[in-house]
Amino acid sequence: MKIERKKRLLREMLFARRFEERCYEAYVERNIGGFLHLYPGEEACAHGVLEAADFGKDYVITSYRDHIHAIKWGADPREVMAELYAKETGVSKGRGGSMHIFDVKNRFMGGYALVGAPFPLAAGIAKAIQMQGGEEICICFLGDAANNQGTFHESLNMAKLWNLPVLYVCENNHYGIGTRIDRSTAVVDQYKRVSGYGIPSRQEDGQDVELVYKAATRAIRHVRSGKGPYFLELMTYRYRGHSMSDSNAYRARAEERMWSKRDPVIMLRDRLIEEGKMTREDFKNMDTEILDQIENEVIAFAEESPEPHVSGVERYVLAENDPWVRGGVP
Amino acid sequence: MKIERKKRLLREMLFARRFEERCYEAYVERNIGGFLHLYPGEEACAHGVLEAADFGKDYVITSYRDHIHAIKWGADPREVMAELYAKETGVSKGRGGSMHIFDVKNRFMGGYALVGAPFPLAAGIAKAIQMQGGEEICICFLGDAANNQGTFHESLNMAKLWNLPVLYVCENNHYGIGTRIDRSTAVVDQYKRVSGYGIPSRQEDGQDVELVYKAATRAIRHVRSGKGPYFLELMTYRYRGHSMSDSNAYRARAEERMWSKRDPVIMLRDRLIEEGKMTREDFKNMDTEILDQIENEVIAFAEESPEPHVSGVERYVLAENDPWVRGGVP
Amino acid sequence: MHEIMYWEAVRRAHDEELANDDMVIVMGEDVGVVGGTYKATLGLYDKYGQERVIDTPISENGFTGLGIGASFLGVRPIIEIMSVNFAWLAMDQLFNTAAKVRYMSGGQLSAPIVVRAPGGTAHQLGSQHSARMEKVFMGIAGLRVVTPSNPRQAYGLLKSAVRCNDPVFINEHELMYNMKGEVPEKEYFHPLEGSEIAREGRDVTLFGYNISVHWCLEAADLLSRNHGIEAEVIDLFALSPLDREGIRNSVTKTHRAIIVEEAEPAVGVGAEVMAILNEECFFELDAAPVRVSALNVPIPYNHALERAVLPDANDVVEAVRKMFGI
Amino acid sequence: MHEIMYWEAVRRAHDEELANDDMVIVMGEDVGVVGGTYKATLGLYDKYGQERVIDTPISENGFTGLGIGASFLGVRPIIEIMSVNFAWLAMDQLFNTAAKVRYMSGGQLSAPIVVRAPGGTAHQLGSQHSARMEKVFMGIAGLRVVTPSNPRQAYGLLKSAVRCNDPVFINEHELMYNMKGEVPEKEYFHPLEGSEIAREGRDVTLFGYNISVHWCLEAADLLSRNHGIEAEVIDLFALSPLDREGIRNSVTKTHRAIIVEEAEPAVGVGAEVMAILNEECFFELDAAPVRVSALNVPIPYNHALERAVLPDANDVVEAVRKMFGI
Ligand SMILES: Cc1ncc(C[n+]2csc(CCOP(=O)(O)OP(=O)(O)O)c2C)c(N)n1
Ligand SMILES: Cc1ncc(C[n+]2csc(CCOP(=O)(O)OP(=O)(O)O)c2C)c(N)n1
Ligand SMILES: [Mg+2]
Ligand SMILES: [Mg+2]
Repeated sequence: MKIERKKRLLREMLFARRFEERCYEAYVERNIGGFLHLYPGEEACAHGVLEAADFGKDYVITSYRDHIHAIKWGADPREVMAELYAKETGVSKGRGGSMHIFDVKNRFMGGYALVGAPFPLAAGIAKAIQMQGGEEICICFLGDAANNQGTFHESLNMAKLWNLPVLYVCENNHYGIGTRIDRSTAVVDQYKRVSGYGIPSRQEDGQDVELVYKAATRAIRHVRSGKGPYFLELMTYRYRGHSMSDSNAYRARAEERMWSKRDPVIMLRDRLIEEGKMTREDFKNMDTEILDQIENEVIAFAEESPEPHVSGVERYVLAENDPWVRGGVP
Repeated sequence: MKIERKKRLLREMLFARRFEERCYEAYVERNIGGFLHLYPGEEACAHGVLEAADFGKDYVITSYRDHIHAIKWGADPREVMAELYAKETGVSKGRGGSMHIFDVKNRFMGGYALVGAPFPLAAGIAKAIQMQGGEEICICFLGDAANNQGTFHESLNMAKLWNLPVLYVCENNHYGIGTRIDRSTAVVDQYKRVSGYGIPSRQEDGQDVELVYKAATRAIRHVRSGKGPYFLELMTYRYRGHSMSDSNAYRARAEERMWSKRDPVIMLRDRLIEEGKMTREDFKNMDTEILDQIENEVIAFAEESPEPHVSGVERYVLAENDPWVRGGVP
Repeated sequence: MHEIMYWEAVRRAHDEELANDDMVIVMGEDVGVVGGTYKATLGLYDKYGQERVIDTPISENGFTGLGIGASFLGVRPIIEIMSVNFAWLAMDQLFNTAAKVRYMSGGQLSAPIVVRAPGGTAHQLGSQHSARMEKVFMGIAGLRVVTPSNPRQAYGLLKSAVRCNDPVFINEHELMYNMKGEVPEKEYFHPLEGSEIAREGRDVTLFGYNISVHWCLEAADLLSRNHGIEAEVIDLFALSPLDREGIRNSVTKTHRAIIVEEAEPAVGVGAEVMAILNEECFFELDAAPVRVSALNVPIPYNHALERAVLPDANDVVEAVRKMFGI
Repeated sequence: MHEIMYWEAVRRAHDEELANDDMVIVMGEDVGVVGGTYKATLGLYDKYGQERVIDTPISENGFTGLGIGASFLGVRPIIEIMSVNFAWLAMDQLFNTAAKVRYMSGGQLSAPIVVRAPGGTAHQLGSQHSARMEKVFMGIAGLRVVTPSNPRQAYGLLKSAVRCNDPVFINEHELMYNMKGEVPEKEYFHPLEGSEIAREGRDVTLFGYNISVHWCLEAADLLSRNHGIEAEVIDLFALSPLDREGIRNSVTKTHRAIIVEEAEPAVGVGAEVMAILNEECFFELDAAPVRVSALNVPIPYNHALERAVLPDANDVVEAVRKMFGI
């Protein structure tokens, strides 16, 4: 991987880390409400995969743990934060919240709160691409525990049957809330489960962004070439509880320590330092810059933005002034 | 297989064939209503599998194509026919109909009309057996197209995860109504699909009752020994349309001819004749006896039985006089 | 005008909409090679090909979700659920996604799908194939619900539903596919909101929808012939939103209301129309509104029991006689 | 009597029923090691073991069906669905199997399961975690629906539901788990049918259920204090079947009725209670019954919008004032 790309990825991943940590604080300060699912520890997954995709062309869809995927896919961090602050300037106009980040102009097709819901939606987006004759693909991120939902089975079968251009990326962080994967899943290697659909698959280290990038590049090439779906499993770990209301008491401290040694940001930093492309000082400066940016641009924007007018509460339920409601009469 | 058993199986399968053919006539005569799904062509599946099971102990559950499974599992053919005639003497008191044959005293746990529904129900029956410390198993019959329902995935995962004593038997007749399996299913070999759950499986000729019996014996031994679920796929064919309302126009005549040469009843008959254990004359006599029995016992019983009283239409919705409805006060 | 069958009307709407827009597709179990269990897509597989008239696996939640996802990019899927009973399996995608995505994305996305399903009790199909579920679809914000009572509506409602930018559920009826009726030869789009006066009258309003419109019309004839009572019959082809104004207008004229529904009564169309009457014109009511509903039981297989569960024209006549004390 | 929290009451019922009968099991996502998202099963995994307090995969239709199958053999599963929104995924097994199996087997089988789920709008959980679905469960024959408004009911209804031979759905509320209230120290089974007079009054009846009982009580206080109006508050803890007699009795006394529901109005509890009033005591009504409901929108994330969608005690007071013209 080119050095410039590595440096940029490091910056993006560090930004992602700091962004999520700031969300944590804002939640504690009660500026963010609802359920809040954070991404620290898993940054190499979204960044490695989406770095390999075609921005402006490819579609991305994911679950409720969606801030970083949206930002990597072009969403303005200020608008994402404004959404969490429930402001009218938020990506989803303050109606969606943390679990429902949408940025459709960039083809970020949303975060969904129902486990298993994005599987068929992604296949449908791929079906539309196929019908429209495009070169785009759809990338669908999902958790390891989500794979036990029936839609997994239904969607993977249809995706292969019709050779739809969809890449499923399983972020295997070994837990669904407090349930360890081997306590919910008979075959814990998720990439093995898709053999029943004839879909090629691969398991990869999800902490090393370069390896993720390489695996994703291959996977995307397969999908884009018209050979149908692909399933990529990335082994990773979330540092915090499942959401803010999760005490995280069910995990062994030894396990947490083990994973903290494979921090995706630190690993990339150290590699750059080792390669002599960066100093500790450079990294510190980068971090300070990012913290400033988050505080002075992102948080400031969210704080200063107006809330939605209550008068608009009934908008966006149905289409407005749709003539077909009156039988086509305008 | 012992000769007596072979002869008995031949008689049972021939009875099954004639029973279903008589249902066909009764439907045309308008004595049977609703949807009617018949079993001719597939007799060796139910008979081979259930011959290997423990009658009086093991539980059986299946879909809407259920008459023959019920009869092989002890239901009185007269009461099954009376059910189809919508009579009070029917197994399900005329409330269920063809798709809902229940005979719980013999542990025949019913026919269900929702494709995919029996999967988790069977796992649940097996869970109860496991809790109660029994040696029984649950046998769940299912169609090839049913395996695309999400419950397939969900149930097989749970069955293996908790090592439940359940045997899934897929009667692969290559079609779900008018859709050929390769037009609905990415991986057509159903026994391969279960690799994603770590469940042992096997594909077997479903037209040769002796082979089915052998495969089922092994499968049942596995399940009964506490090793968890097993998946048995039987390759078979239905002679008629999916149900009475199906024109059957979507199948190639050559394909139908090919399968008719592997008729499970004829194959067993010819084997017995070849082995010198039976003459053509014997078979004819057996057939005449069966036809007589069906007409004079089965149909006669159904015809002569009374219909349910309309006054009882509101029974069986909820439990009657349940004291817990009043907080335990009797 | 010419007379065609209800299924032919549905088929014609499919055909015209598939021809009109390459982005219209049809999906469902056996809609392709077989042409649909009730022939709604007969011949269209050959005409438009397997990419657009799609036989799906038996995966109701999956293919409904797939249709929704495709609709995000401008595809217009018409999804057939073979029987409304199977729609329970697809409710997650219908209500959690389709009905909410416009709102929760702040208007960025919408799911302009059409879902069609026969719903109602046919002849002896048993408990698991006879449920009447229109009320389930009516109660949740974000979805339109219509239910055609004749071929003209079946044709025109499907056409408008395909063009409309909201998700629309169309409740058809297995017993009505062979019903004949007039359909304009010229292309016709039926409004997705409102109600129709199926018969004018002054003495009492009978509210029906889908098959129960016919019970109401039959009852109105009997009442006129045998009792000199002139019933107005209102066809509530739009169940969500319901036509509050149409409901009020009729009862402000007749001062009496009976609602006839195929389903068990609890939280159904009858209750909702009664609530609207109470809200809109309570003091216009000369008698307590009455609902004529099914018994509160799953549908039995036996034919006599099955008919005992369901209301019919005679039950409507009885209800009117009781209301008038005759 | 001693005061405990709603979640403690639910937990105590679980504990006692698990202790009472080896065939009682609990199933759901994170009910085991974690002890339940709302602590309903805290500590019970350690006490009763993983065979009886079962962490399930995220497979709602699957584990609900598994519970139903087990119940055929005498097991008594208490199934927790983490949020009622996820119940859409399990509706197939709940309605197609559990609600119908007794009928379609001619009484041979039944599915005595309990399904519990928090349903309602909490704080800013967004459209897909805030649906109010009680009406969906109430409309279909074969299922009982109860919804506790306080710890005593939460405890006693769950206990009776476990023993009862019908499938029972219990609608709890995320905002109520920390609510305190008195629960008998002695074992107590709450009836699964009926209603309770939560406050006596003579001028108007306020009907509530679950959280809306509290809005009604608050409104009744305000009405008494500020306007001298004495409202009777009826707690409809049983939503299916509804207590027709209790509803009639109260309104025969007060002659005025307001129904307060958390959901959007169409085909909801409000409509059904109005229908019952029209059927049971129409000419006792001195004013048109009124429903106080949510707006017809999915629930927004923004807090002010969220509160704007939902009714509260002030809306109830306003409705009463309008009814009395004051
Ligand atoms: C249909 C449904 N069931 C249950 C839940 C509750 N829930 C939210 S996240 C979650 C765990 C998902 O774990 P996983 O798929 O591994 O993703 P992760 O959170 O680890 O990224 C559960 C059970 C839900 N949101 N939707
Ligand atoms: C949930 C659901 N979806 C669709 C149907 C309609 N349907 C009934 S049988 C059937 C085909 C099933 O085929 P298969 O599982 O292969 O069984 P077979 O009829 O061949 O024995 C379909 C689509 C249904 N009954 N339930
Ligand atoms: Mg996970
Ligand atoms: Mg088949």
